Amino acid sequence: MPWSRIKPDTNEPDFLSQDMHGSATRAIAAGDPDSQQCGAGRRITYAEATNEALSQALSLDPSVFVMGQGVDDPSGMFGATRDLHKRFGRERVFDTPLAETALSGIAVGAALGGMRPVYFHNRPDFLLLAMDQLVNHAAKWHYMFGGAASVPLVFWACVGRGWGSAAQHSQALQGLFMHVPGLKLIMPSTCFDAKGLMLAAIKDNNPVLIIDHRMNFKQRGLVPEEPYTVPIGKGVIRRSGRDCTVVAVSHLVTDAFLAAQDLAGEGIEVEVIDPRTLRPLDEELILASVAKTGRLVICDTGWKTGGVTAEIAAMVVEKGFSSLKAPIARVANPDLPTPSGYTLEQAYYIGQDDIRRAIIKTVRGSEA
Amino acid sequence: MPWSRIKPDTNEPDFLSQDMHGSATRAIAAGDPDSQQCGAGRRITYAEATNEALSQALSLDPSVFVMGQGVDDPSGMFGATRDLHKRFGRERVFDTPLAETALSGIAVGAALGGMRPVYFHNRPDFLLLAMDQLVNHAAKWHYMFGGAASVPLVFWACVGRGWGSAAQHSQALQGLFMHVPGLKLIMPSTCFDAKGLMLAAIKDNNPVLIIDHRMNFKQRGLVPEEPYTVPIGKGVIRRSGRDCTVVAVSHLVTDAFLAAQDLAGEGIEVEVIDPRTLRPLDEELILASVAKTGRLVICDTGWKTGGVTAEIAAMVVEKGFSSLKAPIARVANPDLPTPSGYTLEQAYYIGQDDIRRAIIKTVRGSEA
Amino acid sequence: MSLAAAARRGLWRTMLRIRRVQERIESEYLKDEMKTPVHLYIGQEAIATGVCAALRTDDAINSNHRSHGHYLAKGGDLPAMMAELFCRKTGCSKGYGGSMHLVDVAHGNMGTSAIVGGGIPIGTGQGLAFQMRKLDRVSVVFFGDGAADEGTFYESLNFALLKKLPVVYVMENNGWAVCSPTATRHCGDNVFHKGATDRLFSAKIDGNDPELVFATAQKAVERARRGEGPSFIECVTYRILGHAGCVTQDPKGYRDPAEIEAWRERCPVCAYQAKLLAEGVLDEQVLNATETMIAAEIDAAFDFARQSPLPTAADLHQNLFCE
Amino acid sequence: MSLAAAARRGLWRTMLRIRRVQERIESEYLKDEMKTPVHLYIGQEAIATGVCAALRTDDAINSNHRSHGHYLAKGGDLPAMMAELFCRKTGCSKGYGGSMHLVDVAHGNMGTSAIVGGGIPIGTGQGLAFQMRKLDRVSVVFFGDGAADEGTFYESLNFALLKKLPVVYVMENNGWAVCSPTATRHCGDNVFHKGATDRLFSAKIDGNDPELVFATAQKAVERARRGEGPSFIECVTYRILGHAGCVTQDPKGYRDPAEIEAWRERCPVCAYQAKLLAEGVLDEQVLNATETMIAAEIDAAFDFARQSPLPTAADLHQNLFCE
Ligand SMILES: Cc1ncc(C[n+]2csc(CCOP(=O)(O)OP(=O)(O)O)c2C)c(N)n1
Ligand SMILES: Cc1ncc(C[n+]2csc(CCOP(=O)(O)OP(=O)(O)O)c2C)c(N)n1
Ligand SMILES: [Mg+2]
Ligand SMILES: [Mg+2]
Repeated sequence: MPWSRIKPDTNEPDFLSQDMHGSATRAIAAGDPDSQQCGAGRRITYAEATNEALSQALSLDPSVFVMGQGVDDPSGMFGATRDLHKRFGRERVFDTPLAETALSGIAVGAALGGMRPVYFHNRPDFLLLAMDQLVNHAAKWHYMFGGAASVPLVFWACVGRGWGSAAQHSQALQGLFMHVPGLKLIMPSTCFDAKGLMLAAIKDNNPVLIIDHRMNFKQRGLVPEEPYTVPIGKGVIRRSGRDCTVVAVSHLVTDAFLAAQDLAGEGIEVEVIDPRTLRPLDEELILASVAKTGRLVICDTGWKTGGVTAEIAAMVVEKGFSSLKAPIARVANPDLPTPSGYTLEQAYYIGQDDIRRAIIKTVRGSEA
Repeated sequence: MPWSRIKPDTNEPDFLSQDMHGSATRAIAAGDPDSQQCGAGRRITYAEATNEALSQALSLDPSVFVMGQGVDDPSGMFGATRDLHKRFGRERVFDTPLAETALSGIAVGAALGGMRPVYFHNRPDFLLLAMDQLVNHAAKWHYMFGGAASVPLVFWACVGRGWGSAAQHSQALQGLFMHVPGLKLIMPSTCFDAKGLMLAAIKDNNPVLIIDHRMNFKQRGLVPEEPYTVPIGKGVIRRSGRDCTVVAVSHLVTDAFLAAQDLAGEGIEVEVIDPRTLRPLDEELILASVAKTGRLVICDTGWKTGGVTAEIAAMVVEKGFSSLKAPIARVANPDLPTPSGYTLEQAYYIGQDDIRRAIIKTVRGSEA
Repeated sequence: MSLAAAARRGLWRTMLRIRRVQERIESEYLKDEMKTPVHLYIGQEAIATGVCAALRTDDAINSNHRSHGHYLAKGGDLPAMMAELFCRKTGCSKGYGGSMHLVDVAHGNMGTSAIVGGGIPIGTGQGLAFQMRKLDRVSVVFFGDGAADEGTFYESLNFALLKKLPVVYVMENNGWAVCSPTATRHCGDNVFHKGATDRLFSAKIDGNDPELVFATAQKAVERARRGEGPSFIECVTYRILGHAGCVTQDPKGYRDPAEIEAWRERCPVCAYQAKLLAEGVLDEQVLNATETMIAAEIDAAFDFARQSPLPTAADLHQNLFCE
Repeated sequence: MSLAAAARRGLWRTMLRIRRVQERIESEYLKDEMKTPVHLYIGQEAIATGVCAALRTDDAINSNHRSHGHYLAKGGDLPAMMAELFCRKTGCSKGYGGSMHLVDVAHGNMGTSAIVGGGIPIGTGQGLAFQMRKLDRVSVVFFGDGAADEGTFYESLNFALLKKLPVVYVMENNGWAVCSPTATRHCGDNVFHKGATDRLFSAKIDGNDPELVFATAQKAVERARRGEGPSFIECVTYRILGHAGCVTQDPKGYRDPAEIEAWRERCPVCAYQAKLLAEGVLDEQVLNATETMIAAEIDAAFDFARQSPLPTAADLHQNLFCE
């Protein structure tokens, strides 16, 4: 659609990339014995990185398959699933009826039957039809039977935004899923992590939900060619700083990073944390950073009330209270359905400016 | 079932009852022009109070109807819907097929068609089948059409607990619904509020979700006979105190109250707040209390991570940080599916002792 | 066909008007002024037209993401629709909804869901309300073959049958859900054609024949008004353009161009127009006058939309709740 | 019926064993040692028995809240089931699941959902896995008439038809969902009996006749193994006790005592036993010996359960995730 031009292809910001790849790679080596040290990689898009992860998983393990409405479309879901059905056959990469409720249960059953399904949803909004299977079944199965059975599956959905997507086609619903014990919840922000976390999710023996964001799909970043995993539950520092910690998810990591770079010019040194996984959350990383900076701004692409920013703030005020020098600020979408009109969208969505303002207020005690 | 004897019929605690009725009544008079001052009332059960509210709503307004799997059962859903079908006919009080997904949409459509449905669910667990209509439709309809249409309906569910209900029949899912803009979310704790909030919910022109708890159904409290409403969005102080604020919902209000009474003997004066409505939340009441006590313990019947306690803690650390003298403590169910066995249930559920411990730790800085 | 000439011209005019509106949107879409995902109704006009001709103003319709035709056929205001597509404050949904969320309370269109299958139970519930209020109104639900995959369809139809609700389910089988053909989603015909004939008036008809659609819908609507319960009508048709947006945005390779061509030949608007011309119900003069009027109306609607004010940040926090 | 005498005695023995287990649970339930909501299978024994007799050990079953019969017929361990009902660590689900969440991986019972309709897609997915893994295993889904109200049933069956999955859907129509008769929930027969006969092997049979159930299931299972796709079998039966708990816990007034009596007369266990006795396939001696063995087995299972350790607080945080 023409207005997708509003977000052109871009390179990922230069996240002190040593730091980033360094810590990601270290984390892999530490947390996951199977993963190898990775080469520097090529610069490819987020969609290509995801596609590569799926393709490698399909090659490596015959029990992996990919399902979802339109996964064999010519557009290939922004390229993320493009041509996989041609390479691996329509038995292993298949389109589904529009029946999200049962198909999520079918994915659970296939997992119980020895497969590793990856079930793609064009938008998280449609996951609301899958809640019974996700929350009442997949998330509880292992526990409910005392560990007798497990459900290795990946639910994967991609947030819409802009283009007048409106209230039912633009929701970032991680705030709901973060509340559910038994689900792992991942929101990557870089091409490197998109690939490594997809592979980690497929390899995991539990239900994992990946929430991608369309704003990320067209960015380019360095991605090693060989398969590798990024550990689930480990966050990463995207920029170091001493004055304020910013925890941001998904495409807001870039916004936070750019705001931080900008504020460095004004003498404010911001530490940017990308938790990458929301559940389990890397609490230690966040608490250690707040212990250093004493200040915290939390940024999420979902609604504010009762969402991701609430949990992170609550965790810090519970476990890191003595470090806090200022109120914790939350930057998240307003508590409203998404409006369709572009002038309203503009007022609705948050970004770099909002993060910048929140940091200044948190550090200086006032907006000025 | 025999083990329902574990929670025998009891009177509500003596919530400084002047205060309670006083403030409830004042709130009604202030917030709602239609409501009348109420007499002192009779002592009836929570289930009877709810039944009376429904019965009065059905009498007062021909557009009100009650639907739900089993609402015409002989047991009358713990008595809450008992005999309503006999008094008002099966057209207005009707059983439904087991089709929670469509029936929630049918309720939305009936509301758009000029009715005021009250849709009862035996357990919130089943609402997971209704999420698409609740979240994608009911909650968004008014906004999405710029106010052109409204959806006056009440979803109402009653939390199971104990009796080996296990993972799929005992969830207190308010943490999910608190995240959804466009829904009002109510959790009463007293017989008086059960009636007044049910009537307020039915009268409201928006989708309202009431989450009751089975532990409350058998308690007895003073309830005026005439119809009255309790304002949605107004909390109430159940006990005054200067040392620590406890915000608790549903049956934990009683637990918190008893813990507070007990601690008074040890020289700790606890202020107990019952928000009654989680969305909109009475932030002012909570912030004013924390401004006085400097300490906060939050208690919820749902899971801890990403739930009700998270939002209230985050709100306070954002807006009331300067009042805080100690870490905010959260007392909520562990982040696990509910186990079925009674020894595991006993380890799982929280109550008066957990609240007591959390208060002591918050006030004294250590568990002792 | 016992339809009067005027009624037949009415059907034709409604179809033509929907077509011209859709074409204009298509032709201007790449200008990027209508920043909302449009799902055009070209090729399916006979369905909304035929069905809505059988309805009264106070009957309800419920529709889906591909709703322009339903909205207009039911009597919706064209300028308000265009203003909605241009994201203006004067839009039928004040700019909050966009192309997929049209509303027109005055004509029984209480709002449109873009969740596939989401409107089916809602339309069913409107039928329940009419029955409970003892009104002789009918609720029509338009939905696609994709929506028929959803369990809400089965659940809703079961409930409507159980309560004998005044609901007419109109399935527009255009062969596709985005890039997925029905064959990858359904196994043969929908079971409701054969499964419930003892309880359900059901029919599978040529959805490109407006008079057949009208006659079938009328039968269903009359049954509903008489309290005889729901109906299920499957209209076979075709989505001539891509799933969304304009022609050039339709990805290549998922459907056979010959299939599109074959259905273009069966264009419901051209075919019906040719028929009425041949039968002398229409003549060139009426045709030209109608085209001119429609074009002027469309121009005016686009002008209205373009000149209308945009909502501002101050509007954002309005309308979450109804007082 | 060409069934060998030994096979017929086997069917009888399985039914009798399920019956006696259910009766013992019922008779001890008010002692309040089994603190878990039990949904007894009395009256429906012929269904689980007949269907599971047509299955191999590595075929899968998926069931619901009323699962004791399915679990036992498929080969489930009785002491592990009783320990689960007594909330013990030695239970099949280690005390985490209770009566509604039985599991028995060794016999293809991968866990039981208490969400009505929740197991239907899961069983369908197990069929998908078998097909993808090119195993000739079959997945059987047991569910009630109440579950047939749910849209997941329609969606699952559509998918199974589309992919020709080796799934057998066994609907146990016992006339009731808690206190709601089918007449308040369904409009007549399920549409799948008539609607999809061209694509679906479907049958509505007497669910109290174990040999008929076996024969019908066998046909369906063979079809599934041959790759010919899913089947739908509706077994007409009756829930003789209340929805949950023991007899005295069944509320009065929602069903006609005469209805219960009529079905008690048609008790599948007594009827089949009488038939086999009459036909000389069974004699009093075998009967008595079997009763004695079953009683001893039940005693032992209850003893095992009672003597098994209870899980402790330390167990609570185990098993959330699989390593
Ligand atoms: C529940 C849900 N799943 C997926 C989508 C994405 N989607 C939008 S339209 C569409 C195709 C619908 O097909 P059909 O019902 O046949 O209508 P048509 O577009 O052919 O008119 C899909 C899959 C959605 N909006 N809602
Ligand atoms: C989705 C859902 N809705 C409601 C319930 C409550 N419930 C438990 S069993 C039951 C009746 C089910 O009837 P049926 O499927 O016929 O099985 P039966 O009990 O007759 O064996 C109901 C309503 C539930 N467990 N799940
Ligand atoms: Mg279609
Ligand atoms: Mg039943």
